[in-house]
Amino acid sequence: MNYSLITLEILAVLLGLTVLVADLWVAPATRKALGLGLAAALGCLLAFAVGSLAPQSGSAFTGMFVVDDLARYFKGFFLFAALAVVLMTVDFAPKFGAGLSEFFALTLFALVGMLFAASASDLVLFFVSLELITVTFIVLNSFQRTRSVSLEAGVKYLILGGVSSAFMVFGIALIFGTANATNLAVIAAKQKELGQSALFLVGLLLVLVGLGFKIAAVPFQMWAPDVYQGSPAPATAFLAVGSKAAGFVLLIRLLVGAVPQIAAEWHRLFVVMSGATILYGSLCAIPQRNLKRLMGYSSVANAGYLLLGIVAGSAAGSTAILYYLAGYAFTVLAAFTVISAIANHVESDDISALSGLGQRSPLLAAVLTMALVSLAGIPPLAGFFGKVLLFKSVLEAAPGHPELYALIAVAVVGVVISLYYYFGVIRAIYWGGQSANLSTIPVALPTRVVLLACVAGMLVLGIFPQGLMKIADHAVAGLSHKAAPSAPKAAH
Amino acid sequence: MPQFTDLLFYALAGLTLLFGFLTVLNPLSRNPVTSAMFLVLTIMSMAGLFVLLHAFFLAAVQVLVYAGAVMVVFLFVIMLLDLKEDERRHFNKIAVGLGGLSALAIAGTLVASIVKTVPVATGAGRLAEGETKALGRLLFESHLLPFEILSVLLLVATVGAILITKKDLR
Amino acid sequence: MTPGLHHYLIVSALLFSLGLLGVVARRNLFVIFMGLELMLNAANLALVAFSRYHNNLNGQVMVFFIITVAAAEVAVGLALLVALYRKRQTAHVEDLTSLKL
Amino acid sequence: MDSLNSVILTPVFTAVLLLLIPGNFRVVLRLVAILGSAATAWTAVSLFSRFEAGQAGLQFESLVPWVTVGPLNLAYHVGADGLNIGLILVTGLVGLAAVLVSWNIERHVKLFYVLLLLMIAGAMGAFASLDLIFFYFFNELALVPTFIMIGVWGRGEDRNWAAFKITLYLTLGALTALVGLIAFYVAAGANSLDVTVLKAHLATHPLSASAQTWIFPLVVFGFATLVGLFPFHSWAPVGYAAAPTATAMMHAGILKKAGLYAILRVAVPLMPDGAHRWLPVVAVLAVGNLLHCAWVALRQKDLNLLIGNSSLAHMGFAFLGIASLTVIGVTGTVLVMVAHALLAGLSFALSGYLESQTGTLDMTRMGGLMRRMPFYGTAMVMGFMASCGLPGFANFAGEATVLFGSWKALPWLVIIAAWSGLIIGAVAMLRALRAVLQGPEKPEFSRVLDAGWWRRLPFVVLLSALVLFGVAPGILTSRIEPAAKGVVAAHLTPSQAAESPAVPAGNPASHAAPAHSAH
Amino acid sequence: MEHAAVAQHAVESGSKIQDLAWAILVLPLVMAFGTAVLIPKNRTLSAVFNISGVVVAFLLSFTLFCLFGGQSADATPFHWLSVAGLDAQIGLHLDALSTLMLLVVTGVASLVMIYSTGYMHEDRSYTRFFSTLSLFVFSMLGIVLANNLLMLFVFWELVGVSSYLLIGFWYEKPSAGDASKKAFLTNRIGDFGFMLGILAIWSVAGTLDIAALKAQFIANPALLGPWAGLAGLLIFMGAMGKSAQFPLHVWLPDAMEGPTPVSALIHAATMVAAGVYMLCRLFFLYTATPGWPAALGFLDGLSAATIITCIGGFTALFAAVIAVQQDDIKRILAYSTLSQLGLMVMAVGLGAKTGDASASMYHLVTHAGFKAMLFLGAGSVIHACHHEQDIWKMGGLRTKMPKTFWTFALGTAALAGLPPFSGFYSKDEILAVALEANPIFFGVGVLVTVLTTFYMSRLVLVAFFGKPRGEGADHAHESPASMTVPLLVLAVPSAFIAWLPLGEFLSGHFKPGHAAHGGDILFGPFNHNPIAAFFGLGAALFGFSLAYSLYGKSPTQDPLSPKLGLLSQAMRNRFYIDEIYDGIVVPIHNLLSQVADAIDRWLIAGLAVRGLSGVVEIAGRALRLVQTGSIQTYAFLFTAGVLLIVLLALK
Repeated sequence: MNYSLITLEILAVLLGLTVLVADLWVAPATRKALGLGLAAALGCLLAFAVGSLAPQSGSAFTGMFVVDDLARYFKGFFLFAALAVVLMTVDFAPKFGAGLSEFFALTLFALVGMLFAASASDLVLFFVSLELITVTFIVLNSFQRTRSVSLEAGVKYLILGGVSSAFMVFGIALIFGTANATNLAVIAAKQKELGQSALFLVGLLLVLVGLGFKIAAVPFQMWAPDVYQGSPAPATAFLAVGSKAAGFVLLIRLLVGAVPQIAAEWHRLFVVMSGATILYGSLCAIPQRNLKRLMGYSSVANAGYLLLGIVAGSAAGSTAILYYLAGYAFTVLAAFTVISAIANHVESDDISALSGLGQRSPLLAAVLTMALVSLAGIPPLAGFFGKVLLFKSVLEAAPGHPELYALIAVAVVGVVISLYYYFGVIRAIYWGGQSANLSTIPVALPTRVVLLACVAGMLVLGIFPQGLMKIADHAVAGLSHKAAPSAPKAAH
Repeated sequence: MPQFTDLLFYALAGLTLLFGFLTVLNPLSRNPVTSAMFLVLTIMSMAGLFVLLHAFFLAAVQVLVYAGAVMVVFLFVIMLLDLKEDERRHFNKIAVGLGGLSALAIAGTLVASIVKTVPVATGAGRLAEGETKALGRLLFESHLLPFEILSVLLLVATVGAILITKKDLR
Repeated sequence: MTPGLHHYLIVSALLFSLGLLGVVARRNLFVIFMGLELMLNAANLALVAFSRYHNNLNGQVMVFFIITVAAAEVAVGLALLVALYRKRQTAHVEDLTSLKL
Repeated sequence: MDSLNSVILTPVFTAVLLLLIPGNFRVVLRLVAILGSAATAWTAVSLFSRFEAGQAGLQFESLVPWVTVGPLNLAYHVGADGLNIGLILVTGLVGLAAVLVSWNIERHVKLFYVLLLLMIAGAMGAFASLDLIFFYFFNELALVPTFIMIGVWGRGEDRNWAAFKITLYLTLGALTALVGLIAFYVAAGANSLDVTVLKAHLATHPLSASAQTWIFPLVVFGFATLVGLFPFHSWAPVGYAAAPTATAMMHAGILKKAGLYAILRVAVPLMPDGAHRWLPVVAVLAVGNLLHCAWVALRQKDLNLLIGNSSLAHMGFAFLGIASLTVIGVTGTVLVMVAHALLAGLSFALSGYLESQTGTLDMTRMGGLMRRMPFYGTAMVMGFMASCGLPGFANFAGEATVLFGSWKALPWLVIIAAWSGLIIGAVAMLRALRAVLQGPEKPEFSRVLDAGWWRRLPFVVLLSALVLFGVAPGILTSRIEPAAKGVVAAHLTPSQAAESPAVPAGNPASHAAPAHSAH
Repeated sequence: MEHAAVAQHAVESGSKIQDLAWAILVLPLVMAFGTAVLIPKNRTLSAVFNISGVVVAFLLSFTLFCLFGGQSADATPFHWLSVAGLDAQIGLHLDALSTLMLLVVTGVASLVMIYSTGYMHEDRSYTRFFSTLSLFVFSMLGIVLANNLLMLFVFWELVGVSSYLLIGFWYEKPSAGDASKKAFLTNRIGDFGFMLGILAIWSVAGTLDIAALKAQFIANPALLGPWAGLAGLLIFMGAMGKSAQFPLHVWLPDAMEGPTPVSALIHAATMVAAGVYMLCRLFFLYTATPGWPAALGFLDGLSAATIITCIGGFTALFAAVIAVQQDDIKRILAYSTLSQLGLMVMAVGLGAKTGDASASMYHLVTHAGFKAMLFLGAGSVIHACHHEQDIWKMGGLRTKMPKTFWTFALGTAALAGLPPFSGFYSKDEILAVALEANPIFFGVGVLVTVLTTFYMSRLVLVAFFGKPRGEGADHAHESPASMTVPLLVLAVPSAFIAWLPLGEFLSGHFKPGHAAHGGDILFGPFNHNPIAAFFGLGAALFGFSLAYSLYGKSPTQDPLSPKLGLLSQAMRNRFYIDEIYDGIVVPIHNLLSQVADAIDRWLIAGLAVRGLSGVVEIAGRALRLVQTGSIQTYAFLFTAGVLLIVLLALK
């Protein structure tokens, strides 16, 4: 067995442990430096993950853990997200008081969960890595334990996350019982006969419930706005980017990689889910005044757009998901970096707190504006091309499926509605209301770095999509190879 | 002709469900301590079912870890917090109704699909014996990776529990 | 009737539903939490039964993992509930609605 | 020849340059912006003059592959032909004028010019692009600037609502069109959104009539919303009334034309069956523009609302010309587009100056301003006369050409259009002139100043262009005509096709056409 | 590029003498533009500039007139716009009509401009006046010289706008502003028809070139088929607007709000004659075989020419009746102009039968002279009386301003149609044509002549005779030379132009090779059509005697008004036509625009847009009520969601 495949994960765990241990010797005043060091280390990991030294493709642990282009894509993705979150946290540190290094460590452990999820090719690993993510996020969400909203967010995530885990576990049990295996490759090989088994299908659906919870798709979206609102900004950012992406990588592995035929039969389900998610997120966000909660609803709506790629059920759809997620990551990280940078100066998450931001910090104002514009899917930013790819993948699948045209119409309506609330925020930034306080908001260097990286990412993905498109295309191409029922080796 | 083990199954299954029901919706007591006690009983009777299924090691784990450790912590915390106020609150009838409804529906769905898929008389074929040794091999060979990840999870839980309950900041 | 996989699964499904009932019907967070435990246990039961009747011990390994995860979750969850109780003097879902709409 | 790139990039670079200048160096910012837009305008003029008239086909082409992943093949492909060279020219001119009239912007000077230059770049890019994804890309570039500009520098109580309304409407239209374009991409199967590639591909693999029938309306009504086709027009007047002068100039003048341009570039030539099926509907809706919007204009007390509504009425001519599906009609449409770009720019520049002097645009409160502002008054009379289709200004040439082109196909609409243009438009414009310029001088406007030499520049630029193209529209038509023939090539009957030298008889497109239209 | 092509074309064909026409056309434009841009403040220079421009144009016109006389020639054209089958040139056509008209326009314009140096002396917008006037001359010359329909339309419109600018010259007067607006819009209604007519003709004939069209018509009189009648009428609508034919006549009386020289040049001599000129130019349309589309089948048997005749005759009579009870000196002249234009239009219509519209054109020329003189005279009077225009506040001006009086009297005589003054001869031609064609219209002509003489005599008797009735008239004195000289100069042609063989010259244009009446010009009418001549003369004398009997004793009030009673009231109120417009046409348009605005405001922007956005917002507000914040609710919804997707997936 090739243990070198999990080098990255081992390094990440070690890094987390190092941070935990280092905390003992690092004086409270220099913990920020710890964060910077950690960021540097994560940067090295990222370079390692996307560089040529990265583990070659292959599988380990009896086919449970695979490294392929898809996994590498998402590992890079998660590492970047973690890096940005760590840097953002450095600026957010005063809010956490003493627990800063623990926050870093937990972020890293959540990252570890995500890294494993990216490679998970077995339902056991699915479960374990998702639980690692879930439990870590329970802690991260309630990290500001002096604020009762943070605790409330933690409790909500705990209970609802628990319910979803329970459903998922039961689903895994049913799948195990019917397929007599948990390995996706094996399941893929048997999918034709398994498709006849109602129990298997129920089990699969229950697993989807668990993943639907992770990505905050209707009807499992309820937690998202509350938790986004209550959690500390960096945790929310990581939740929005990392956790959602983890959900999607598993969804792709399961639906596109393992059971594409069954997924195709459930076409109607995904159409309804996607449409409902888009509409729910968009509509509920309209009257929203709390910025983080708004981002929560926006995250729901974006889950709906991402589901379009699942609806398409094609390689193009998966490519689109990958591309969209990358753009989404830059965008959401940028937005939350701004939110957390502002949170240090304005004790409010309300949109009105943004008034006068145009004067107080042109940089933050510009970045937040760009992020919102990108979320709204307007060129030249990342969100635009991502949406184009998603729409294209659905329209390619559309002939013969009239409901897909309706779905596209819903998506268009959703984009227009979303424009309304995103631009409502832009309005608050530039001309809404009178701000009593016009003092400048200083932006620390690490935050600047994150902001610039995110802006660069948004622009590059919007203007030069070629590079990432190719990578995403490759990543997905590998997947469809694996889906072919020739691959499975004995799982037990 | 019913064998003893069959009767045992029905008894244990009935107890499990009864205790389970009393855990979540004890009509006589709304006290969480009572619930916790019934949960312990549920777990115990489930351990009995495990034994019937020849999963001896898991039965032991179930009793030791679940009933022993986990539930003790539960009780400890509940008593520590002294949740008297909660007893005064009645069941929310709507919630109970909706809960019952959804539980019934889920049960119906699951049972229906089980009935549809799994034949009542499980045919012959080799039944697994829950040999601890084999289990251990599986755990440390093919499932080493999840096992190790769980260690990270436990670390997270430890750190998290400490962090969250810590009263003041350093 | 000789109990087989069928029966174990039905028990498991019913137990799962009972846990769900607890989650939906009860308002005390501790009891809700216990309901969650019941749901996980139901899955365990199903896994063990499958494991036995399909002669596949992997299911039992999974049960082992689930128990561990449940323990971890309980640790964190109870800690959270303690912190919450300290802050708000309540363990009741009705008092946890400051984040809404 | 890569000057088409430079008209797109010059404003972008200028915007970047502005970002590097500290925000309180206002004069420097203004001068840099003016120089940048002047350079753009100059390049546009030089392109226009170097454009070889009478030639079919593209000039100044340049192509950079953009995305080539799998079958997907998108490229940055720009080029000029008769359809867009005039629009590129007026974008340069109106852009320059818009920068010039913004001299009195006081707040957030830097942001303003950056956004304005982005709008110019977006419009240039949209017109120059031959790959539809880039067309869309550039077209949408102006959306956010529009929103922010209306919000921050706009006027009136309603500007909030107006900003949202214009943004949402435009997005809805653009997205509908985008969906149509993507559907077109999928249905065409050329794996490209490059108009030239699509055209060649469709010549051999024609799109099924049923696909055209549902894709065409998506594209056309989507883009028509950007133009303000009745009944999707109600964003325009309120949006322009609330917008700062430069934004209204760029939007009403230039960006609105992008929708028409796309219809001419994509929908009509590439989906002839769809055009046959749907253009009559467009023509009927154009009546809404011609009559309804013109009537609405009559009722307006606010000068900007008047201009906005009458500019919508003018768009009716453009739609009429397209719906006629004749070479003359399409040429007329392009002429109208060019002329109206100048006119709308001029009109909003005029109203903007007026408001800067009087502090109001309520016409009932004004009067007798001719005496205090002879130059301004003359410019206003000229502009408004151009708006009522006075010969000597480019608008007449365009509108008359449209009428000639559409007469045989749509006589009733021509009658309505003539009535709208000659009568209703004139009533509205003359009422405005009467209210603003004529009548006794009012004491409250005794401090009003006529435009100084510097301020006259934008008016002079736009008016001279209007007059030039009005006196010698041949400059434009000789450039437009070959391209217009290309647009309607699929609609010409064989005898007509034989008449037009731009489409050689052996061209497969002209042979395929009757087979299409037989459906 | 285009210019290069033109230049090359010119080189190829070599410059021709008729290209001088370009100079005539462009000169006033250059002057107008130059004045406005270069010397907007220099009064003297601007006057010199513009006057010299027009005078030079006049001289050049004269040269061309002499050179080309009756033949036709074309100046080098350039392509204005050429797309597919649409080829619109800007080209100049010279023939008897246009060269004669060139003379009239530039001649009258020169004199009016010179006159204006005096009349407008105190005006602060002196230079603007001259440049606008030059602009007008340019536009008018464009109409005269146009060789194709579209160019005709172009200059048609430009004339409209120059007239707008000149009527509204004193824009500070609300009435001037309103009048200018009205004039422009009324003209626009005519132009609307004109444009459609052009389209109809073009779509059938495929060309816009007038000469080519004429050739086609000659070859095939039924060229337009069923469109003939409609096209003719639509084109005539343009003439109705410019030449103020009923019911589009309403603008002309109001146009008197402009400075009097403007009234003289534009609203008496040139612009209003453009309609008649155009009808003459496109005369071949009306001699073509009539035809109507099926929808207008009830008109079968009528020709466009008949309808034109009726409208012209009615206008002539109607305006003459109104003129009888007007008190404003300029309005009397305005209605008189209307009436005379009606006669000319009627003459065109009648001429269609014989294929000769020379009578109309002839009257146009003579009328241009004497009516301009009358207006200038009126201007002189108004100037002298400190801008008093009510004739009942004048009186006794005969002695105070003799030059003005005599020229005015001369003009009146010409207008009334007294021999040997020009009006007599041209009107006689019309009467002769009418007699030949249709006795009813002969009666109309005679009646109009009676009325014309009557109201003109009334005007002269009241304003120039008796004693001054107002302050202005009391202090009146003769106008400066700059004003009287043009009057005197104009007096010559208006009195004696008919002594030139103009009639024959014009018939030659319409009927080449047609033998003229020949012989003695002075007594010609009595020779070749004595009935018409005697009726005309008799009518004039009758009218005069009628007027003298009423106004000879210099009354202080109009003795006719009480006698006519309500009729007088109606006449003074111009038969309430304006009121009808104001009461019907304007409200209808206002109503339509109100409805449209309401639809826009309430239905589209309100119900559709606001409504939709409201619904969406309410939906959002309602939907988010789901987010109660209670974990219990969420758990229940979660479970419901699970059931839902199971149902959806497994049916």
